[in-house]
Parts: sequence; structure tokens; C-alpha cells
Amino acid sequence: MTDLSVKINKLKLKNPVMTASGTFGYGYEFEDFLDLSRLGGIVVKATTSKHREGNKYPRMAETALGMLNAVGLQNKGVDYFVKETCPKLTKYDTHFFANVSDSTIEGYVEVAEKINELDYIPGIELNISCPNVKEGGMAFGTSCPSAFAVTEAVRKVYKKTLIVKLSPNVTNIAEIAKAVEDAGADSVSLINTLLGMAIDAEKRRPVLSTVTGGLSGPAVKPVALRMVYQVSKAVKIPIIGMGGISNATDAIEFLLAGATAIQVGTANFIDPQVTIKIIEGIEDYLIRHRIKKVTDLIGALEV
Amino acid sequence: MTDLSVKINKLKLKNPVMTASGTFGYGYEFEDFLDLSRLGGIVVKATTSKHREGNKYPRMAETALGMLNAVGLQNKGVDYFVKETCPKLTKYDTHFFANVSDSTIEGYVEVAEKINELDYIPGIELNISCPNVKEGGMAFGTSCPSAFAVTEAVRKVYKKTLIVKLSPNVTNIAEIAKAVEDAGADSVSLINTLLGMAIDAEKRRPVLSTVTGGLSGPAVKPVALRMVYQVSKAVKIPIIGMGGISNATDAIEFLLAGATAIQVGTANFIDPQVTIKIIEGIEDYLIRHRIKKVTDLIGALEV
Amino acid sequence: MRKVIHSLKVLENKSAGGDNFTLLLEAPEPLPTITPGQFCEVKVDNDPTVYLRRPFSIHNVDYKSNTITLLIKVLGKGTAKLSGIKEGDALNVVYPLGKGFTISDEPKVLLVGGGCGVAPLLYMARVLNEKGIRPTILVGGRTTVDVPRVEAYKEVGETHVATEDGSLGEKGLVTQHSVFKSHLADFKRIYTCGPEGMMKAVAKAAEALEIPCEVSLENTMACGIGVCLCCVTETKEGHKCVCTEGPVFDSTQLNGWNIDKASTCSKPYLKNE
Amino acid sequence: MRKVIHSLKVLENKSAGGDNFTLLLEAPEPLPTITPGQFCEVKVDNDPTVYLRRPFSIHNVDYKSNTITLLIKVLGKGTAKLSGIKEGDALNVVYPLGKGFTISDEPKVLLVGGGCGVAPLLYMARVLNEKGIRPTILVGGRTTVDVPRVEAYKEVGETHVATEDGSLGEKGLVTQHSVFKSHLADFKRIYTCGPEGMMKAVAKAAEALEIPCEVSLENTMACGIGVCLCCVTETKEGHKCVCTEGPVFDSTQLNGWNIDKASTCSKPYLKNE
Ligand SMILES: Cc1cc2nc3c(=O)[nH]c(=O)nc-3n(C[C@H](O)[C@H](O)[C@H](O)COP(=O)(O)OP(=O)(O)OC[C@H]3O[C@@H](n4cnc5c(N)ncnc54)[C@H](O)[C@@H]3O)c2cc1C
Ligand SMILES: Cc1cc2nc3c(=O)[nH]c(=O)nc-3n(C[C@H](O)[C@H](O)[C@H](O)COP(=O)(O)OP(=O)(O)OC[C@H]3O[C@@H](n4cnc5c(N)ncnc54)[C@H](O)[C@@H]3O)c2cc1C
Ligand SMILES: Cc1cc2nc3c(=O)[nH]c(=O)nc-3n(C[C@H](O)[C@H](O)[C@H](O)COP(=O)(O)O)c2cc1C
Ligand SMILES: Cc1cc2nc3c(=O)[nH]c(=O)nc-3n(C[C@H](O)[C@H](O)[C@H](O)COP(=O)(O)O)c2cc1C
Ligand code: FES
Ligand code: FES
Repeated sequence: MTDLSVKINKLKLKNPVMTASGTFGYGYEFEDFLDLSRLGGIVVKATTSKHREGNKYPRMAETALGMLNAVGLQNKGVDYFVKETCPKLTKYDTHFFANVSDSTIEGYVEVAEKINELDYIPGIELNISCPNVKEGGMAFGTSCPSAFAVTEAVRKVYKKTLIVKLSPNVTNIAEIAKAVEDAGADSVSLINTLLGMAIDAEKRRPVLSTVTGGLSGPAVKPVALRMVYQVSKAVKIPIIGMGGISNATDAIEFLLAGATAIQVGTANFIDPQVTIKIIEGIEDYLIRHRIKKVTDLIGALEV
Repeated sequence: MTDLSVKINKLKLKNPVMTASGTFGYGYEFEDFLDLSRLGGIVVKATTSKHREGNKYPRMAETALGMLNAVGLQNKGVDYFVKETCPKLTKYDTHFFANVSDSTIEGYVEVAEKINELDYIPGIELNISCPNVKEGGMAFGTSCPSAFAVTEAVRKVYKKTLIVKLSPNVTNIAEIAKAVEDAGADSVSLINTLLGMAIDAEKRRPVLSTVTGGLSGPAVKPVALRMVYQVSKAVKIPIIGMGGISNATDAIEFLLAGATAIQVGTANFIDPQVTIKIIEGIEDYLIRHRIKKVTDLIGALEV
Repeated sequence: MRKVIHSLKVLENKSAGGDNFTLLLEAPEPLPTITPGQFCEVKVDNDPTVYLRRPFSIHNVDYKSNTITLLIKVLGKGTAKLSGIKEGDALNVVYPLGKGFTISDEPKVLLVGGGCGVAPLLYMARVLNEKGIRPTILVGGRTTVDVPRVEAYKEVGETHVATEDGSLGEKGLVTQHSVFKSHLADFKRIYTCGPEGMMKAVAKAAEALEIPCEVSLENTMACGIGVCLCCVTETKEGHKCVCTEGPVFDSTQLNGWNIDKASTCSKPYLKNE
Repeated sequence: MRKVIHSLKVLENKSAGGDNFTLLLEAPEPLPTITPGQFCEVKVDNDPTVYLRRPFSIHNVDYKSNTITLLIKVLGKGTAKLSGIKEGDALNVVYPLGKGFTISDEPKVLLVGGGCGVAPLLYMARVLNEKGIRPTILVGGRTTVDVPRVEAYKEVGETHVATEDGSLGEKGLVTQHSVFKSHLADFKRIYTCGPEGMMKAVAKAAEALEIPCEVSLENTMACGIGVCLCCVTETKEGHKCVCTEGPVFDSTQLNGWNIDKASTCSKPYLKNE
């Protein structure tokens, strides 16, 4: 039997395939398309301390094998999440992770504290890399001191698995990864979206209401893969890799580069069943290459 | 009559369409395909103080609507360039720019000094952003002090149009642009390639001999456009924009974002005549929109 | 309502005049239940410039032959590619999506469509027919070819046409048509789909007469299933997803529609373009 | 030699056994002069996963009918897409590229090809025929279907086949074939194209006998016209571009070929895969 399970900190995932925050809702939106309990994990849409309306429409632009989004953390706030959303998640046999975001360290801490109380949420992904909000967000993830500070503050109040999600919009992502590791993160996930822009040449206007937005999809994969590789050389904690993963081969490349698990984002929009195909494709690959456990692929790149 | 001419510093280009270094050789390789004298300018392959063999094969990987390269500044050195290559360029009625690279400030200065003597080279593009060499290259372009230092040193010896080519692999490109403007650059060009990586999952090896390489092509356009826009808000000197430009609409988007001229790189590989189509497409656009001069498009984005 | 992903077989790709064409698509298994006003997300293959799925209203449903029909206008890359699809080809489609029109028992119903915005109104009219209701249908466009499938509409309702150049039906916008100007108060329900400028004008007139009016929005979408939050419209209760909480909204729920960033169908319709 | 960009018309897409197929392509204007061993760069349309052009040797040239032929093996995405191209379709091609084989007046010529590496040898043999030379041709592959177009080779030269499984011709590698083992010294010129492992073995044997040997490399390319410097091979004089200074090199010029990152054709040829 092929063993697909991996561990993030002490948490065991049945396989390395998770879904990326903001691209899979709260999971149940995909119920008609796949059996959620087959997934390694689900990271739900960002939660902030207060309800947020997000940015104005238009929030999306299609680009070359990718897309820009400028959603801006629209969500109903942590209290709603705790009371209304979470109870709906308990029936699925997979791990749900909250994606925690805010504009201030206090905000992050507030959300993390409240989510810490939830039995069925085994971990959070601290989003210090959202490029689509005016305050906070990505700013925390683009310098070592601020990345350290927010991680450390959350670590104090959050007792379960703490994943910190890094921004690719930096000169040296390995440095930031090291800073959050030092601050007590159990894992890092990367990459969030690359800051980009789209223009409507006919109208001579930006396509997005916010002018710039976050780039995701196959276009960013080479950059994401490089960053996962760089970070894997810099930290000891497990890495969750993402950015453009659309099939099993992509996923395997991230594992080889050093990721312990991967997240699938934008590809869910193109094929809502893509995650299942990726899980099956990884299994096929392992069988074909006579590899018994998927963990043997992690960082197994021969350089 | 539609006026396509633009000015970089005091230098007038007949139109804003240039070719990007490393993607158009020394120009004459394209002679069978197009009339070089129709181009706004040609930036030739990087020149270093000494002959360089470049990196080992393989140096290329195809990616989602893009490619990675790891050429590593292969060239015959500045003396060969001055003696053998340049004389071949004098017969064309367009502006040739040398792309100057090296591993040390002294090296950059040596190349710039020698090229300063060449009558028919009206400007250089200082490449402080090559991701494919072990020493120097991109390192100069990823911090303000080093970008300032190398620009200042070259400025002292180089009297003609000095364009500095910026790296996109930074947290804040506007800051770097400002630093090189302060150091005396006449113009900035951006973006050079984004650092990326490709893996052969079957062989479990990196595709490139250098593991990482530089990403170019349509995939990077949203990032390039955003950076041009950000830099245009930060500096007063003219900007030369590039990154994934494949057609006239792309080119116009860069002009609207704030570029005075644009460069076409990887797209030359797909269609060797693409530059001419872009020039014609810009003209069509201007006529259709009843705009008399292309300069009216520069930075004309309505935000 | 269960959503499915089907590889639908193209039985027919037929021009509907001008830039419009219809695709008749056969499902590999019994069709799910589809409400008028719902839409589908179509994957466009073999085109490097098209990455995301494209949303289209469901123009017609035939449970007997297990087929659906789409009415599409060529607007850009994806629709151009789809216009070349051949009989026998397969189309990967996610459907049915969104909340469709509310169907009441009121017999006096007006359907107002502009340009390719007429698409969902055919199936709507058929479902009304099944309830014994024959709606009045008012469709408009710049010129004849912008008002596709008028004959099909005539079968299912009392159909009136307005064209801006007067080449078909009355001259002018739909809101200038005699039915609209003189008989609006006769109707108890209004449903509209098309350029936002038109829909706003229709909704305003309806609201003035206190007639319930449902409008169908066409915001750009990335996922179509309520997870990306890209397709939002501003409503009295804040941002709502057009793909799941719409595309059909009660006109009084909406605020601040942005006319010039509006629907794709605005091009053939708005005068000064 | 002038390079051109042509939209070539596909006159025929024919299977050549196994994963191989030939494309007969008609030029819109008189063909440029083409030397055996030169190649072309083909744009693969309608595939989001294929961005760069793909290089293929010119398998045959017919100036009378103004056509060229390519012999292609399906290896990945681009070649798979091309295998589905239809008669009447157009193919955007840049050609002729690179430096082909040196043609001498020596009558005793051996051409050695492996797998799809045989492609340029057909045109080479034809040009030799025009000079009154009938070359000896030795082609090999893993099994019968990996040795495409043997009949065509028989027309232009004395053709011998080696297959690893013995299903066609002698059993073994081309370098184990009786012609190669016993008669190599008879030849005054050797030209080889195929997996690098094979070419190296051929070149080594030739060099031992001091017979001039030309080899044709298949490094991955981005531009095909000498400007990107991605396709380099290591030679005694440093890095040289395979696309302009090759693809054909005198075997003695080369050093340090890297067998396992080698040619695409290595798959069907190398034993332990
Ligand atoms: C719920 C819904 C139902 C729809 N029903 C139909 C239908 O039945 N028939 C039909 O023909 N069309 C319908 N549309 C519109 C259709 O989705 C678009 O015309 C199509 O996606 C355009 O794709 P394209 O690749 O051809 O255009 P692109 O090349 O992507 O774009 C061309 C231009 O149109 C703009 N554009 C593209 N899509 C939209 C959009 N949705 N809103 C505003 N601007 C846009 C782009 O910004 C660009 O300027 C519907 C849209 C929605 C959201
Ligand atoms: C000068 C020259 C002449 C050629 N002549 C012929 C010919 O006549 N007939 C023919 O069938 N093929 C020929 N080839 C090889 C042909 O170009 C490749 O098989 C083709 O580009 C593969 O494209 P793909 O999209 O199908 O493969 P991809 O999907 O791009 O790749 C599939 C796999 O093959 C590898 N690969 C792709 N191209 C090459 C390459 N050139 N070298 C090594 N590995 C590669 C990839 O890394 C990958 O592992 C020639 C190549 C060159 C450089
Ligand atoms: C529409 C959209 C919304 C997103 N929202 C969030 C979010 O709320 N929190 C977060 O950490 N990342 C968010 N992301 C980023 C993704 O989780 C992921 O990091 C990124 O898209 C790269 O992966 P991909 O290329 O597979 O999509 C969002 C991405 C998209 C496309
Ligand atoms: C094969 C290749 C070689 C390159 N060599 C150089 C170089 O020598 N100097 C330089 O400044 N940029 C070099 N570049 C970067 C391009 O000039 C350009 O900045 C980049 O490719 C982005 O533009 P594009 O997407 O239009 O290609 C090279 C790019 C490619 C693809
Ligand atoms: S399109 Fe994704 S939420 Fe509506
Ligand atoms: S492929 Fe570009 S130089 Fe040879």
C-alpha cells in the first residue's frame, strides 16, 4: 500500500493535498463535486476580527494563464465564523484550517484567540501576505521584524498548529521564513499572490477597482517553486507549497522542491474536481516509481 | 500624421518599440525577417568586461506562457564588442544600446568607459538585474545602496544616455528606481526576469543546470505592468517598460501605466516579426482613438 | 439543486444572425433540474488566451431530449473560440448555477431583453407557458441582427421588438416602445435581462409603478460557485455574489450599479459607442 | 541562405508507424534553398501548454511541388498537438535554420540514424543521389515501429536495419550491426543523427578509423536563430549555438556531451528505460 499521509507539526494529513484560502470557500460549496473527506485539508476563506465588505467590483481580471483578484478580505468576521460557519464544518472528515487576517496585530491576536477555542479547527494559517487591503495584510509579510512580531504575538495565544503564509513580493523570502520560524511558527505556507496589474487599453483604465491585485494561477508556478526551494534550504519547519498547481505533476514538483504538503487554489475554478485528480495522480506516480510513502518525495530533488 | 516618436533623455526614438537585451542578438540576426531601421531601438546582448562562457546547458525551460533562461551573460567581452560587433551595426538607421553587465563595479565601469568611446552607440542599459550569474548581476539591483553605487560609478565615466535596468525580485522596486535616479540615471528600464525554477518530475531534477533561472514571457506581464506603474509614481526620468509584451495592446498598456518606451523580449522568439506588428498596431490604435502623438498615451491611465 | 460537471456533446452550432449563435448540447445523463435565469460555466479549450471558464445563461432546456441550448454573442476571445466549435465536439460545463427568476402565478408578465441579454428569457417564457401563462416579451437592440431569435420568442409569448435604427419593430430603445410607454401598468411582474443601462431604466419605471421587477446581472466571474467573491454587486445588505445570490435580483435590493463598467451586452445597445 | 516565415499549408498528415507521423507542407511562394541537416521552427497553435516553437529537421524537400516534409515522433505536448493537425490547416514555420551536413564528392558515404533521428537523413540521401552517390544507410530502433519510413530509405540508399528486439533487420544496436562492425573502414564520410549515446558510439568508431564524422544535435531551443544562447553545446572552442553553428558538428569539435540530459530521441533507443 502506498502511504500518502504527511505531517504538519504534530498534525497528520491523510494526503498532502489541501485547498488554498479564498479559492475553496468553506468547503461545502464543493460538496456536489467531490467528497471533501478525501482531501488532506481545507483552508477556508480569510477571517478578520470584524466583518468586512471587501473592495469594490470589479475584483477580477483574467491574465495569461492566470488571474488577478482584489477581493480584499470580504468576510463576516470572526464571531460569525465561530457561531455560524464552523458548526457546518464538523460533519466532514478532514482538517479545516482558518485563514487569519487583519490590519493590526491586536486584530490578528483577537481572531487567533477566538479560533483557538474551536475544537474542530486544528490549526490556523496566518495570512501576513494579502496584497489587497490598504492596511496591514501584506505589509506584515514584507519585512522580517513585522513578520516576526505578528507571528510571535499570535503564537502566545494560539496553542495549536500555526502556519504562517508568506508573501512572494519580497527580495528574500527565505529570510522572512526564518523570522517566522524563530517566532514560533509550526509551518510556513507559500506563496500568496504576486502583486500585479491589468489595464483595459480601450477604456484606458485599470481593470480592477483597486488598480493592483494579486496574481495567481499557472503563470506564477515557476516563481512559487523557486521560493519553496529557497525556503526549504532556510527553515526546518514543514513547508506548504502553492502557486499555480493544476495537476499531479505540478504537485510533485513542489514536494520535490521541499514542500511537505501543497495547496490548490485557482485551479479549483477551472476544474472543481481537480484536487481529487491530483491526489489520484500522486498515488499513480508513487506506484509507477515504486515509492512506498509520499514523504520520500519531500525535498528529494537531485541537484 | 500620427507622431510615434518619443524621447529618452535627449535621445529621440522614431517610435517607442525597442527590443530587449538577450532576445534580439545584435539585431542583424533578424535582418531576414524585418527592416531593422523601423525599430525605435535595439538593446543588444549583455556585454561584460571579459569574455564569458555562460552557464552549462540546459539553459532553458518552457513554462506556462513563459520561459526560464539561465544563459549567464555568455558574450565575447567588451573588447570584441567594440572591435568586431559594433562596426557591423553602423549601417542600420536605428539606435543601438549596449547592455552592460559585470560582477564588480570596476567591471561595469570598464565596459561603460569603453562603450562611451563609440560614436554610434548613443546609450547603454546598465544591467544590475541579471539573475543568472553567481556574482554581481542581480545582487546590485536588489538593494538601494548597491544600485546607487554602481549607477553613480558608471555615471561618472559614461556621458551619453544611461538607462538602468531594474530587477523585479525586490520588495520595493520604486525605492530602487529612486536610488538610481538620484545616482544620475537618465532612464530606468524594467523588468528584467523574475527568478523562477522548473523541475522535471520524472527525472526528479531541476531542468536548468543552474537550478533557478529568469522567467519571461506573457506570464510575467501583470507583475511588470504593476512595477512600471509603481515606478512611474516614484521617479521623474523616463521609464522603459517590458515584460511579456506580445502585441500592440500589451505595449499600449505599458505606455498607459507610465512607460515612455517599451521593449519586446521573448515574443521575438515566437514571432520574429512581432515588433513591426506592434509598431503598426500602436499606430492603428492612435488613429482609431484620434490621438495625434503617442506621447499622449504615456501615463494616461485614468485611475 | 444539485450542480454537475458534464462533458456535453455539441449537437448543433447554428448562427442566430449577426455575432450570435446557438449551441445545442446533449447531456450524458439525465439533466439536473434547471430554473429559468440560471446559468452555466463553460470551459473553453485549446486557447492559450482563455484561462477561466465563461458564464452563459441557459437559453433553453429540453428534458425529453436531455439537451440545453445556449445563445451566445461573440464578444471576445472565448466566445470567438466557442463560435467555431463543431458538431460532435465536447464541451465541459458546470451547471446549473445561481438563483434564477422567481416564478409566480400572476398571468400578466412582461419580459424585457436587450441584445444577447434575451438569452434566459426564452426558457423563462417556456416555463411560464407550462403554467398556462403567455408572457409579453419586449426585445431590443441596435439593429435587426442584434435582436436574435425573434421567431423563437414569438412562439412563446406576445413578442414586440424595438431597434434603435428602426430596422425591425418600433424605432428606439425598448423603454421607448409603445408597449413599455403605454401599457406598463398592466403588468404584475417584470423580468429583465440585458445591458445594465436598459435594466436600470426598466427597473426605475417598474418601481415607480410598484411592479415587482427582477433583473439579471452579468458581472465578470472567476469561479461561478460562490467561493472567489469576485463577482459581487452592491446591495442594500452589502456585497452579494452574483453567481450564487444572483444572477437574478429583485431590483429594489440593488444599489449603485455602475453603468459604464456594465454588462458585456452594453456594446450593441448603448447609443454612443 | 535567406530565412523565411511561412504559413505552410498541410497537404497530408500521415502515420509513419508507432508514434511517428509525416507532415507534407506546401509553401506559399518558391521554397528557399535548403541544405540537408537544416531544420525549421514550427509554431504550435491552440495549446495553452505550448508556448515556444518546436524545432524539427527537414525530412524531405521537393522544389517542384514546392513542398517540404517533416517526420515527427510524438514525444510530449507539442508533438501530440501537431499529430492531430488536419489537411488544409496552416502551420507557421520559420526555415531553413542552422548549418546542415557538409556534402563532399566522396562516393562511400554512411548515414547512421536512430529512432526519429533518421529524419534529416532522407533529404541528405536524396541530395547525395543527385550527385550520383548512393549512400549506405543504417537505421536502428528498439523495435520495428521505432524505425520509421524504411521503405523510403531503401529508395535512396542501400538500407540496413537494426532493432534491439530483432523484430526487423539484425538484432542489436546499430553499432552492433554487421555493416557497422565489419565494413566501417570502407566509408570515407559518416553522418549520424539520433540519440546522443548512439551518435557518440558512432563518432568514436569513426574517429578511431579517422573517418570524418558529422553529428546532428537536438538541444532544446528557444529561438532557433542564434539570439537567445539557450541551445549551446560545449565544443573545443567553448560554447557554440546548436541552432546556428549546428545542429551539425564535426564530431571532433565537440566535447563533454551529456548523455543523460540528451536528445529527445533517446527514449525509444536507450535500453534500460
Ligand atoms: C450570469 C451570466 C450570464 C451570461 N449569459 C450570457 C449569455 O447567455 N449569452 C452571452 O452571449 N453572454 C452571456 N454572458 C456574458 C458572457 O459571459 C461574456 O460575454 C463572455 O464571458 C465573454 O468572454 P470572451 O472571452 O468572449 O470575452 P473576453 O475576451 O474575455 O472579453 C472581451 C471584453 O468583454 C469584457 N467582458 C467579458 N466578460 C464580461 C462580463 N461578464 N461582464 C462585463 N464585461 C465582460 C472584457 O472585460 C473585455 O473588455 C453572461 C455573463 C454572466 C455573468
Ligand atoms: C535541430 C533539431 C531537430 C529536430 N528534429 C526532429 C525531427 O525531425 N523529428 C522529431 O520528431 N523531433 C525532432 N527534434 C526533437 C523535437 O524538437 C522535440 O521532440 C519536440 O520539440 C518535443 O516537443 P513536445 O512539445 O512534444 O515535448 P515537450 O512536451 O516539450 O517535452 C516532452 C519531454 O521531452 C523533453 N524534450 C523536449 N524537447 C527536447 C529536445 N529538443 N531535446 C531534449 N529533450 C527534449 C522535455 O524536456 C520533456 O521531458 C529535433 C530537435 C532539434 C533541436
Ligand atoms: C480569488 C482569490 C482569493 C484569495 N483569497 C485569499 C485569502 O483570503 N487568504 C489567503 O491567504 N490567500 C488568498 N488567496 C491566495 C491563494 O490562497 C493562493 O495563495 C494563491 O492563489 C496562489 O495559489 P494558486 O496559484 O494555486 O491560486 C486568494 C486567491 C484567489 C485567486
Ligand atoms: C534568453 C534570454 C536572455 C536574456 N538576456 C539578457 C541580458 O543579457 N541582459 C538583460 O538585461 N536582460 C536579458 N534578458 C531579459 C530580457 O531583456 C527582458 O528583461 C525579459 O525577458 C522580460 O521581457 P520579456 O517578457 O518581453 O521577454 C534575457 C531574457 C531572455 C529570455
Ligand atoms: S464568481 Fe466566484 S464568487 Fe461569484
Ligand atoms: S535556440 Fe536560441 S540561440 Fe539557439
